[in-house]
Amino acid sequence: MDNIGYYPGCSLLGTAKEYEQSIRHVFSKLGINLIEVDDWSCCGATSAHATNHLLSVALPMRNIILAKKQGLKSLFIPCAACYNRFVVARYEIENRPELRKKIEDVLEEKIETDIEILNMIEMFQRIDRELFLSKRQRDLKGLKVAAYYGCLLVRPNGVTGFDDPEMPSAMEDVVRLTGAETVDWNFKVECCGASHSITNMTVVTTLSKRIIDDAVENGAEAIIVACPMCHSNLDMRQRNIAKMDSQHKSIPIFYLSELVGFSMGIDKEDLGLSLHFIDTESVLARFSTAIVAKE
Amino acid sequence: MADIISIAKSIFENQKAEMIIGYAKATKEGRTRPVVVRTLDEVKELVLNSFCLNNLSTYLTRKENKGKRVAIVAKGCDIKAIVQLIAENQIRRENVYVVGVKCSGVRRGFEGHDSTKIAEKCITCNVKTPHLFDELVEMKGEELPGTDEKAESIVKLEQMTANERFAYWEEQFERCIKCYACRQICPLCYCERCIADKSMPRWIETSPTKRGNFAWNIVRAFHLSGRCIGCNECERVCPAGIPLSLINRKMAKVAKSEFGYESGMDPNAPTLIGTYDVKDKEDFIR
Amino acid sequence: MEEYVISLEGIKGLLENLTREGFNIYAPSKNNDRFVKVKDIDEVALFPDRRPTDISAKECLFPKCEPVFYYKREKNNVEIVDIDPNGNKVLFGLKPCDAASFTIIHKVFNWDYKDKFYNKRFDNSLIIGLACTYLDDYCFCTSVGLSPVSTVGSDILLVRLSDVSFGVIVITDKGGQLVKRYPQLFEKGEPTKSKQVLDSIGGPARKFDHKKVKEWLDNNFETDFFNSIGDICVGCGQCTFVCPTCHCFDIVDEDYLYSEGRRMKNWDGCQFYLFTLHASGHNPRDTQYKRYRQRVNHKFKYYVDRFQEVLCTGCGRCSRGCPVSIDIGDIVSRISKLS
Amino acid sequence: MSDSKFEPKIMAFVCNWCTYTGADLAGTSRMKYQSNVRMIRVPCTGRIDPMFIIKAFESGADGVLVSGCHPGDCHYTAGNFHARRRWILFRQLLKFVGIDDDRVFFSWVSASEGKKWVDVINEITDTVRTKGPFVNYQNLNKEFTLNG
Amino acid sequence: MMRIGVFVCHCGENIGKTVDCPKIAKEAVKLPNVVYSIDYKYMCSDPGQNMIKQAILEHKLNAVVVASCSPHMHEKTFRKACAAAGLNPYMCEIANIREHCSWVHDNVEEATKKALDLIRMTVERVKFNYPLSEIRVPVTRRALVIGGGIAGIQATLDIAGAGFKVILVEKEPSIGGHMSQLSETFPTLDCSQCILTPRMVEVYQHPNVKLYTYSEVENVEGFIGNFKVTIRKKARSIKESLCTGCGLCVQKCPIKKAPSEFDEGLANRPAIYVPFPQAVPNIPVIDRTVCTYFKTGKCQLCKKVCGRDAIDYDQKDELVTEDVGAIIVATGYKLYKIDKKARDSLVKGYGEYGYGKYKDVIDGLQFERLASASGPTSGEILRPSDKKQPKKVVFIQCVGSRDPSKGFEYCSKICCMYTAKHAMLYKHKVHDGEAYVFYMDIRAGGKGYEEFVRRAIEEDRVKYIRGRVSRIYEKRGKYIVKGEDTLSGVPVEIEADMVVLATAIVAQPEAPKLAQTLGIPYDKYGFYAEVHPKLRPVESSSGGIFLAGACQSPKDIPESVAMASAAASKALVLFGNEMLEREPIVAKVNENTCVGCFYCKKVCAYNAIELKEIRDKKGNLVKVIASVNTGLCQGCGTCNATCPSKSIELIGFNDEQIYYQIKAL
Repeated sequence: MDNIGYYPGCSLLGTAKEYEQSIRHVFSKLGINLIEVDDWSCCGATSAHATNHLLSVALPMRNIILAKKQGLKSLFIPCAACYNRFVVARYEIENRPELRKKIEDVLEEKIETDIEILNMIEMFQRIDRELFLSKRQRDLKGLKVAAYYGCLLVRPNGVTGFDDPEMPSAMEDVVRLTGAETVDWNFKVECCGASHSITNMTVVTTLSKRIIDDAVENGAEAIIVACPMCHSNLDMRQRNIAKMDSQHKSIPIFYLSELVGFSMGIDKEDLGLSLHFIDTESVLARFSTAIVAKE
Repeated sequence: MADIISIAKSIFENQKAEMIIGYAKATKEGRTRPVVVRTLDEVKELVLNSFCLNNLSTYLTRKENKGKRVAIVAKGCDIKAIVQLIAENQIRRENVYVVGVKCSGVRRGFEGHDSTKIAEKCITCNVKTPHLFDELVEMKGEELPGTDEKAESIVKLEQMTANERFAYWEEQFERCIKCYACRQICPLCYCERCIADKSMPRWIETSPTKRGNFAWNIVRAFHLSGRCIGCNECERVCPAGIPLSLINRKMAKVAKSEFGYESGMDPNAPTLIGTYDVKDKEDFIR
Repeated sequence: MEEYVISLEGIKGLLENLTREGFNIYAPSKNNDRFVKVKDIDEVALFPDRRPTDISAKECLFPKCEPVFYYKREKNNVEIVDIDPNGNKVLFGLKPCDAASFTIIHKVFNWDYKDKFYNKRFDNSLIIGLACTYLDDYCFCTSVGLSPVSTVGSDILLVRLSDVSFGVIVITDKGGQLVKRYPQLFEKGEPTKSKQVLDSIGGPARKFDHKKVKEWLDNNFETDFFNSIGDICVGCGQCTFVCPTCHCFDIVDEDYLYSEGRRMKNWDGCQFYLFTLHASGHNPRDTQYKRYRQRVNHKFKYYVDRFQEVLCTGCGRCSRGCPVSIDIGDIVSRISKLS
Repeated sequence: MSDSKFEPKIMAFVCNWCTYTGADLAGTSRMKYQSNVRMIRVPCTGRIDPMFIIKAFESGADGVLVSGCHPGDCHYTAGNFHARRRWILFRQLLKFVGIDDDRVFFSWVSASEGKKWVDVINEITDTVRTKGPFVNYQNLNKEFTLNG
Repeated sequence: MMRIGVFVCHCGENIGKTVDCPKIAKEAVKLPNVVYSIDYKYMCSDPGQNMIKQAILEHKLNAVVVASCSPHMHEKTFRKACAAAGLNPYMCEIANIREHCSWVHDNVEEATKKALDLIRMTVERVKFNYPLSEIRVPVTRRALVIGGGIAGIQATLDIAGAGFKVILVEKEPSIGGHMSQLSETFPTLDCSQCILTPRMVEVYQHPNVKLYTYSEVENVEGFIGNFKVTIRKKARSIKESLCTGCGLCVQKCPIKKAPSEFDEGLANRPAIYVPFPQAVPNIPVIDRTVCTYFKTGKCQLCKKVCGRDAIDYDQKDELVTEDVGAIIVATGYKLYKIDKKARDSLVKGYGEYGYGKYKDVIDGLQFERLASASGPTSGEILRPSDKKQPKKVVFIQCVGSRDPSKGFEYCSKICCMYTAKHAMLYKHKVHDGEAYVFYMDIRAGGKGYEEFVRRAIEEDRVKYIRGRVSRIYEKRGKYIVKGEDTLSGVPVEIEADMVVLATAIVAQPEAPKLAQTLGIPYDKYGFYAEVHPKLRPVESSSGGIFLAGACQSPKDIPESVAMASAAASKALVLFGNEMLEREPIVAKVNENTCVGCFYCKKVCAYNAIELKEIRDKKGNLVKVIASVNTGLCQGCGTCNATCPSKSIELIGFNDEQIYYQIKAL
């Protein structure tokens, strides 16, 4: 069994519980052992990066040091915000010797950054296609979805180095393995409003509505995300959008791992699909029985 | 996987090569010797075990073997040398039939070396399953103990002052008797006339004096920089016990850290010397 | 031959006294690689059961390189400065196979030309042998007329009786005088005791008749016997450099500075391509099997023809250290069976 | 020789097109620098063999300078790029055997940088003078020499 | 036995003031092999030179060291003087005691010591000099021009006009290049074809020009003055000598729907076609990938209608060789196709602009065809999708250019100007239309260029928005262009009818392949590298190969033409003599010791290392070793330093010379 380090981050224990649940189930099915970083702490993505630069770099470094001590060679970070914080902090450490010294002094440890940091999509990219397909029990053929990346996975592109910052396509490749179709749409990386969800909800509802509308307009029945922040804005705030616009057509928002898990025949409860604000059954019901016989 | 003898037989039966360079039992237990097998009858001599230390690729560049179809038994580390030889136009891929050895590590050496321990090069080996071959054979061997003390020695040397380092190497090189065994055994020292043997002008003094030895050992290391594949044969054969692997490995380390380069991995990859990047680091240049 | 007994302490005392007399003591180094000048007499250890040193003791009298003379150039003048290899040496703890080597190469250094460097060093040296109890698959001293207890070449030979006591067999006048100079260190010994020890040592397992080797070599110069050796020998020549009897050297002039230079005498060996390379580019021994054939012939035929000595003491160094496991003992014993 | 009187011997290997010409410019501009340097002109830094540096030390140099065209300026397109790669390796090798950056120096001096040439020479002459004679290497030379 | 003379020059006071010249002359004669030495006030003067000549004869000198100024000053002078006295000029070496000694040091003692050291080092060096003679190579006085765009045409006409033969090779069926596709040209708005066509015809009719169209350079051997070029004449399927260009076959061809290359896919052409009406030569070509006959074996309509029986379906590619002395590379550029995002491509692409997805998102050359009177719309600006007149057009500059994160780092140089031109042409043709231009900076450096852009903004009311576009998507028949106006700091969205992208100028995709054939360097983008960016901008590092036009970097027409004329004049300089003469400072291989590792070949910037087979008397191959092409070798000596066994040495700066120079330190 492959061992891969795992840093859940705070969201996955709270608002994104279903993300965490689905990840655990999917990867155990794929034979990958997720080893949680012992004593992990905040990554600094919430407010540290805006209020205290030193802290925002020291926090991820602390976690990287812990992971290295555990002998981990790769670290899977499902939360896009955490992922972004880790890669940005690592970039800074690798490119600013004086900062590295400062952080090393703060942490009283030597920093080694030779650890591979993987986001949700990169994790799936590692999976052998044949293995993936062999675990698939439901063919989601006919399901039209829009893959939504948000901002944190692909930007700043010079730092994350992941996919095309304006027109990414990696998530689509994963989604298609489930049998679902991906729609060609325009708002893959547009802003969802992010943490304004709390401070200025109108911003979020306006921006998120545009995203959902464009997906619907291009024929999507659901949106796939790989970020707890995106999910909460698109899923939770749809009710508010509906209040704003009576014509609004709600569509469910899935985590990538949920969709993959569903195609692998994992129980909907196990995937946490009942925890969504927008009903998921409307699009999933038609596949519930369509379990592909395993050879 | 077939054993080495049946592989050898099929090489001759299917006329894949005119000769096989392999290992045979030496006169003493716990030791092997290189052997060149040319007929089906001789095939039975071949053995394969953890005493197969020699890097046989050094025989590929012999004048008398040039242009012939030669089969060779080669461990991953030895294959790195073959790769490098191909990259340097010394042999042609189609002329060498590589019987790659899936290897679990060989011993540190014969007489005068601790043969109960695993060779240091095996500890950091990244080609236990060969990366270029025509056919694979498995070497069955037991787990051997051993640690990579040289890696620590390199770090220790790096941390010394320049004077201390100079003194260290002065003492090491002083022992050199200029037998050039290091060069003779080296698969990549294939020059017909080594610079050490060039007399007009005589860049490297013939005498095994301190200064002649210093010059020779620096030049040897430099000419192998970015080429040495770390088979460590030079150190094994040095009758004066000079720790040549320290200097070879240091240069490999530099190649890796400065250029991300590792020799002997891909015959089609550009060589380290002979190419350049406009972005090569130049912080030391005024 | 007179016999004495000396204690371990006594040996150290002897070496201390000799140092005071102005002798430099050369003994096997700590890691047994070669003979080195002893800095601290307490560190001298006597291990009759240790393997021969990696490099033989010949370098004490015939160093890997030595200047023959210095010269200074100025315009059209050359000034020569001669060198006198002075200094007294004690070669201590030589195995009989090392000690015997000097008797053998002494002949070539005193043949048509008397090598002043070798002779001066030899004359100024005292050779203290140590009967050997080490045996391995490569040793074959008894096949070349020697033995682990051979007295050939030593001035005195030590025989280990116990951890703290050694028998002393006096062989030469030099050795006799040594005992006379320090009588307090030597007790009159019981020959029987040393003899018992000597008898118990035995000899190496490998045995062949070197006369048969010569007989075959006399008649078989053109032969394919050496072909398979030529296949694998890499011509590193370390067999010649570690050998106690190989004595070839090369003379070269080196301008080490703009106006100063030296004529150097350096070890050379028949296994090198360059050894016989002519200025014309022709090389009579152009392939490795020819060079290996030369080595065997020189040791077991040519030297015997000229000096009635086998140019080999059976120490086994060349085979032990050969990077490609060529075993000369095996080769010559196979030859001995051919005739 | 007492330390105060020690004058280092500096050997410089320079390319014909940039540094040699730059040094010419220093001359025509009548700039002044210390006289310890002895220059050897080669067509290109690509021609500078590591053997030159070793031979310079064997010949008693206390410091060696290697200098050529700035990257991209090479008269022969890429000679200095090849040279630079060689130096990166060779410098690390020298360091590893105990010959540090205060004995071997590298610089880019273009044909217009007469001033830079002067600065480089003064700087390295001072560095080597402070460092003292290259006793380590000269001791290697002493073995088997007339006055050794 | 060397007999060396040392001549010490005072250079008036220049050397004499700080260096004790008489003293060093006295000291020099004490050096080994120095048989004569003298000092004199001005060695370079006639009396000085005569002293040297006389001494050579009187003292039978076979080598000379002159201690004087920099060899860059008078090496040639003194070498000539030696030659006049019968001494091989390469037996004379200079010790620079002026620039490197007397002028830079004050202390007489120190300077004198240093001067003597320099002389000693030079004396040691000259001992290992040996007589050399200039290398002379004959020059074939014919030129090859690769590429029949405006640059190639210009170079061809210049050389042909000077009276030398020129071979022009064009890979397309007609010469003319991109310029023939353009509607009007900035900043004068004159018709591109009107000014180009006469030159195309001139090329065709010039007695000194041999034209190969639909042909490519397959192989190049040799070196400056002596190239042997193999040209592949691709099968046109037409016997050129018979065709009159009547065009009947083109009219009758039943296949009508092959996308026209010339019209950038905006119109169609038949399977047998002439790229455009003014094509030179006016001979059709059969596109075998679409022709019915080649696909099914039936049809042959063209053959039936051809009165001259010029159609030849069995025609094969033909290889011809030509000997030339100089080569001018003018292969031009391509537009970056932003929809094709290859995984291994240098850049990430601009999928978010919808090029290739939306028919009305077009690139600059497509717009040229729309605006061209000879284009598919006869010059009317119509949307490709529905042929309606677009009322709002957005032009986006720097698509792929100046974008290190997604595109190329360099500036494509001509887009600012042609975008202004496009917007202007659009406004001239659609009076009620609105034109928007998104730009990063306006780079209008050139005669009349800035004025031209101002005219677009001020007279033609083109709306310039400083900012980048993040996305283009279709919404209810309109193209929503989302961007930012960075001057006012607000996001902008424009509902456009058509979008024109000024995509980056990129090198021809086959440029690296041709570079390797020619042995010339190119940058990471595939643009050919000039040997010196300032002083030798039209020469490649390989002797005799020159560059012209946009194959070297993005260029507009006047620049391409200027560069072409410059390249032509470089070729003409070469043709000025029948023989080439050059310094004999070249590398030489020791064939006995070379083992053929070819590290020398890897470091050689001039492709001067060739393979040589060494065979024994029976003809068996012994080894393959390096060999120096003295025509190509420029004498940098990098090979010498790289060779581990020193089996290749640079004559004139060989190992012995330098070794003994160092030793005399």
